[in-house]
Amino acid sequence: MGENGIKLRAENINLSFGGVEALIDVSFELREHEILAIIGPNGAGKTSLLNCINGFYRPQKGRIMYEGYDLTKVSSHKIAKMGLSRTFQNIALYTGLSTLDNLMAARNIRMRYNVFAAILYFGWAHREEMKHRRVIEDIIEFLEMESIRKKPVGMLPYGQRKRVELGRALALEPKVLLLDEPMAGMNVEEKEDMARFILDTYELKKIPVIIIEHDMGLVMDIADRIVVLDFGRKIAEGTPDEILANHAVINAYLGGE
Amino acid sequence: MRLPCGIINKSYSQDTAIVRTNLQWLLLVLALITLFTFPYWASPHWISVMIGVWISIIGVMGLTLLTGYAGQLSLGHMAFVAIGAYTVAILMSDLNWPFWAALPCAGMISGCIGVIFGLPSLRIKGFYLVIATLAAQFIIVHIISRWDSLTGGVFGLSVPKVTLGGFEFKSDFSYYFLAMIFALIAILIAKNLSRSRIGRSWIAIRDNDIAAEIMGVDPFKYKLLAFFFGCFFAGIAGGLWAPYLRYLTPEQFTLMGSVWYLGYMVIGGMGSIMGPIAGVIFITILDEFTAEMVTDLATGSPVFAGFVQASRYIVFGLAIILFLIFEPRGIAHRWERIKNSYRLWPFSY
Amino acid sequence: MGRTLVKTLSISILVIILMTLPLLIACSDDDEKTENAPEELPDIHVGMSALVTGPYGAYAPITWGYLDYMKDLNERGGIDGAQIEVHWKDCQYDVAQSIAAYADYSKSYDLVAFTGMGTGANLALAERCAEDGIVLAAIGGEPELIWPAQEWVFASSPNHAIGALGAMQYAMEQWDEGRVARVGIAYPNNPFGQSIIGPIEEYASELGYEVVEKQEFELTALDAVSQSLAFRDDEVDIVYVQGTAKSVAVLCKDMDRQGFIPKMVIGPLHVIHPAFPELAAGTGEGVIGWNPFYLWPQDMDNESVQYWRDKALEYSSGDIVSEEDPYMSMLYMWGLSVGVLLEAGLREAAAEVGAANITAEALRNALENVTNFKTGNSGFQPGIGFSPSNHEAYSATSLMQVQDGVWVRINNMFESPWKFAE
Amino acid sequence: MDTFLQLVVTGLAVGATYGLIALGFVLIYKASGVLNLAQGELMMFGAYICFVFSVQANIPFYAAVALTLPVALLIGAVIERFFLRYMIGQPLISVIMMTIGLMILMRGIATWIWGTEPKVYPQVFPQESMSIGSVNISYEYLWAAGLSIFFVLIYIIFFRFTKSGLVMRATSDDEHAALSIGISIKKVLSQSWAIAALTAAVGGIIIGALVGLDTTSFPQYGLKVLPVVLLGGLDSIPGAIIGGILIGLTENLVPEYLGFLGGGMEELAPYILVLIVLIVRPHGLFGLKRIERI
Repeated sequence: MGENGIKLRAENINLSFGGVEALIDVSFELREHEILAIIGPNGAGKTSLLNCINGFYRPQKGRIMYEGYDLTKVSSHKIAKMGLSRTFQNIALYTGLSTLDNLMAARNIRMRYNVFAAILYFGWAHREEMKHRRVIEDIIEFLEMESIRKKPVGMLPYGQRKRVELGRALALEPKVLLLDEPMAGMNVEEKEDMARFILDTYELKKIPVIIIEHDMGLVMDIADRIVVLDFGRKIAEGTPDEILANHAVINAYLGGE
Repeated sequence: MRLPCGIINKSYSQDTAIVRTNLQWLLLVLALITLFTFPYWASPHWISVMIGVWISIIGVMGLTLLTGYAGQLSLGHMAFVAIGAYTVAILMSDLNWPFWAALPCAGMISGCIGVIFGLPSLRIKGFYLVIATLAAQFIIVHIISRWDSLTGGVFGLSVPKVTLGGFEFKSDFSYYFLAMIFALIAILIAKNLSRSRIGRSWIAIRDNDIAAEIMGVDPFKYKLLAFFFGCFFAGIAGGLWAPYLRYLTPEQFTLMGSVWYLGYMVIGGMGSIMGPIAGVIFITILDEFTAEMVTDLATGSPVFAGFVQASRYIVFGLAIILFLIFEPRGIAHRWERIKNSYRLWPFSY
Repeated sequence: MGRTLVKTLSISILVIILMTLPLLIACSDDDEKTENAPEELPDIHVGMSALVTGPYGAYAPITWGYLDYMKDLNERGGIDGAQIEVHWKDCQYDVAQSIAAYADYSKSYDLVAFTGMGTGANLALAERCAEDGIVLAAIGGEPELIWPAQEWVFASSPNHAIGALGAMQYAMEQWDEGRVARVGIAYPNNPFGQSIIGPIEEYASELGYEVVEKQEFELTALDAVSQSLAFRDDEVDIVYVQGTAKSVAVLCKDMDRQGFIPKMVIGPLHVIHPAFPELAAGTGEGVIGWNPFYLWPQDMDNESVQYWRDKALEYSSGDIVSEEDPYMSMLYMWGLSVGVLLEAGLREAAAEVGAANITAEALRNALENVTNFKTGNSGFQPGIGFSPSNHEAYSATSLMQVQDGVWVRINNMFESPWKFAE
Repeated sequence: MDTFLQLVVTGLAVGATYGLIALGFVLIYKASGVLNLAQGELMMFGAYICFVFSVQANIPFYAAVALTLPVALLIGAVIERFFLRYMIGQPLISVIMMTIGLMILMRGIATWIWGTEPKVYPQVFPQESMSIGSVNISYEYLWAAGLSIFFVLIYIIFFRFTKSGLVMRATSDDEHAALSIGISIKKVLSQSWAIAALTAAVGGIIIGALVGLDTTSFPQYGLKVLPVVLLGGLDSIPGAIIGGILIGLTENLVPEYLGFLGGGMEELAPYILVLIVLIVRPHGLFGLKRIERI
């Protein structure tokens, strides 16, 4: 495990696309047991930062240390196997699959049976499928998705799709959970449900969570610490109370000088 | 999939089984009986047509895994059918291998060459990938038509008959069973692959390749696996064509053939195992119908010869267009909906 | 809701219709059989995998000719009263479809002969016919089918190599430069293109010329500059192009533009299309092509051509034999020639075993005894004959040349001097 | 060296024609994201309509071409309205299948109307050739190349400076944004099909003038330029013409200098070239590379 209760540490991340600098010298750390919120105006580089952690973007400079590995040198699907799981800002579900199969698809990394077993199906593959099905059903129950279990996710309403995404992220049995605006575009009721699921997950699984969110009230309520990004730079870091009092943050949000 | 009222899942494995209700069991048994007794009551014409159907189903099933499930568009599937066919032909005639050893070899070789042509898919996506498979089509057929010493060049080569013990699969009657059994096995394998972790990973790559990779699906492994299985099936289909046609020439494996494979799949419905079966049957029946129509038009009273020459194109083109306008998602999709509405009848909720 | 219901219903009906179609078609086949049953003499069944539609649809007149000949033969009283029933299906030049049609007909009827279209289909059919003991009455084309003679395969008209060799012989007769003529060949990489190369090269040593350059040249090429340059650099005297009217025209134009004018350009029978001189835009002057039939505007008053002109109008195929389109007429004659072959064999067989007992075996044996057979109206080609070592109906061609922008026959039918068969 | 120059000149000229045909693919792809496999059939129709005007109706050739263009526009618009319109929102591969259906239907209609016999235009381009040093350039190829480049320039001007051109560019860039500022997508789609059909008609007439017309082999030129389209980039107009020229050069130079690899290399070389280019640049030489987001 990480040293001094640090689960994940990003050091001097620099990322640019052509001439556009998306992230400049961003460093932060995620502790063993906390909900860390990343906030900032649109285009501040929040999603890019998560994409760097997931290995989807490769930062030009800097490193991201996790369990002794530098994530910037590991391919995306291996990062998932190492236990980093996430949801996406613009829902990125497998629209052709049902809710159940979306979750099962995430279990792929925990399944062991090989191609030949898959061809035969009966026996090893079947036994393992059933074993994982049990895990998935627990998640479905936990997220209260029983009624949409077999519906193709392409046909689900927005709020439920967000919920399926959370379910898929949980199906990976993550050691770190990255949530990219899990409550964007929801009504108050749905937001409350989602916040409850996130907090329950955090309590139950004892895993650290990084959350990107625009709803400041919510962030202040659930986050232990907050990192504020603006134009690709980290402008503040601290507990909610510290952030509320931070001038740089107020300037960034209210456009002061 | 919805179930008729009153059917309750008591275990997960019951929930995932293919055959669920008594009615389904009955239909399955009836269908199998029909298929196995088909040559005894059908006319020779339809037996030979059905052999083509079975073999095409295997090939199109491969394309469905590759394009329908894994989303890797292929315009060169016929070339892999050609590899399978020529592998079987050469192994059987030059090296005197039995068919039963040559066929798996055909699948393996076709699959491995498919993986080679699938390598660019790791970098090239979408329509650009068409070029890799199009290149496969041209390069493979080019090599076949010029490697005279091995393949007989443009004049082709003849293929020995399939034997089992002392029995020769000579007539259409016996070959029907051979083709059907391989097709049924292929359908079963495709079904199993599609409902296993592999099938789900393919769909994940197809629907959202970036999310799939971030959520732990290795695109390298699964794309190549899709190419392997897609081309493996094509190779098996080719391997079954060869001893049936008993003569191979490169001109049997055209680009239009590959385009038709796509056609079978789209008409039948992509991304389902029912799709290729329905598509092959639909287009084959349409084909038989148009051929029959040409004969009728030409042997009737004097007609405008130009129209007869064009008739098959026109009917075929119109049929596909109308079909796509009314059912763009294919027969399998329509079938699912009919089934669902039947099951919920009269209480649709 | 209502709309989806209508849609569901209409699709269901479509599916049901499609499922019942095979049944309907199967039933209609049965009806035909019972209708013909009460005839006194049994029918003689022949099969054909025809070519009417598809990418090679241009060759459809061959099928019309064949069908019309059989119709005419039946009207003339058949073979000593026995009618001939032709079973055919449009197979679009496709090998698999041809095989399926063959399998169907050979199983359903007691076929005595079968006819296929396309090299691949014919080569595949030859194997099956030999196995089942059915005569393959091949439509011209491929030397591979009859050189050497295969037991069950008979060709109705001269193949591509015969024509090529005839034309080469003519070229050598015209050659008066006192040195070895240099020949270049342009060919597409398909059976049609490849099949002439061996014979021409072998023939070269006999006639004293030399094949110095072989260039691949696709039938759909947009330009032929690299081929033209290769021929120019090798100082080729005679160019043999195995191509269609379009592709030969492309080569002629490009050779002309490169300032390279060979002594002679020879094309196959496909080149003698009335559109060729125009396609070549003046550069096609003097090009030679060969023709296995007596059929050109000069021959339109030929009694036999007149006869078939009327018949083609009367039967199903419309205005095919005409001055305007001698090329189409030639294809039609090509189809007729298969009919002549079958009539010759069947008449001979009927004389041997009686019209009621004609089997494929009898037909085969009879064919090998045919010598100089001509029906009253088959004057569009020389008399046909076979021997055990020669399964080619005849090996005579005449040559055509573009003169002042039109095709003109430059010599009468002459026997190609050299045969592989013997 | 003479041979080399000769082949380069021919390659450039033929390549420019390929580029023009490729442009038809690019226009439709840019507007609707569809690879139109019936492009060769559109070419054939344009060429035959021009044949009807110039030969059957005996109108002077250039007037016949001028008459053909509006008909071609109409054909494009009709195809979009009655066939492709129903496919909006359907899976892309179904839409491609629709173009395959169109391809078969159009071949049928052309065979019905015009038969399978080859047809010839009256002499369009001068047959003579011009000599520069030892290189012979035929006026025919010069005309073909000139016309192709002329049309490409017109398209570039159209897309840069006219309102409809701007609207089409906007739509291809971001369909949703275009929708939100009041652009009618249907209108844009219909326009782009019309223009693609017009391009195809011009390409068809040029090829018809080069090698003659027929209903059986003519449509093949449509699929033959697929490598050109992918080499230049599916959404790039200059890419189409440069890709065309590169492929034209490859086809002409490869048989001469790589002939030792065996005959028929000119058919394979374009594919191999494109494959190599795509592995280095997955969006073609000039195709737009979008930053992938999630």
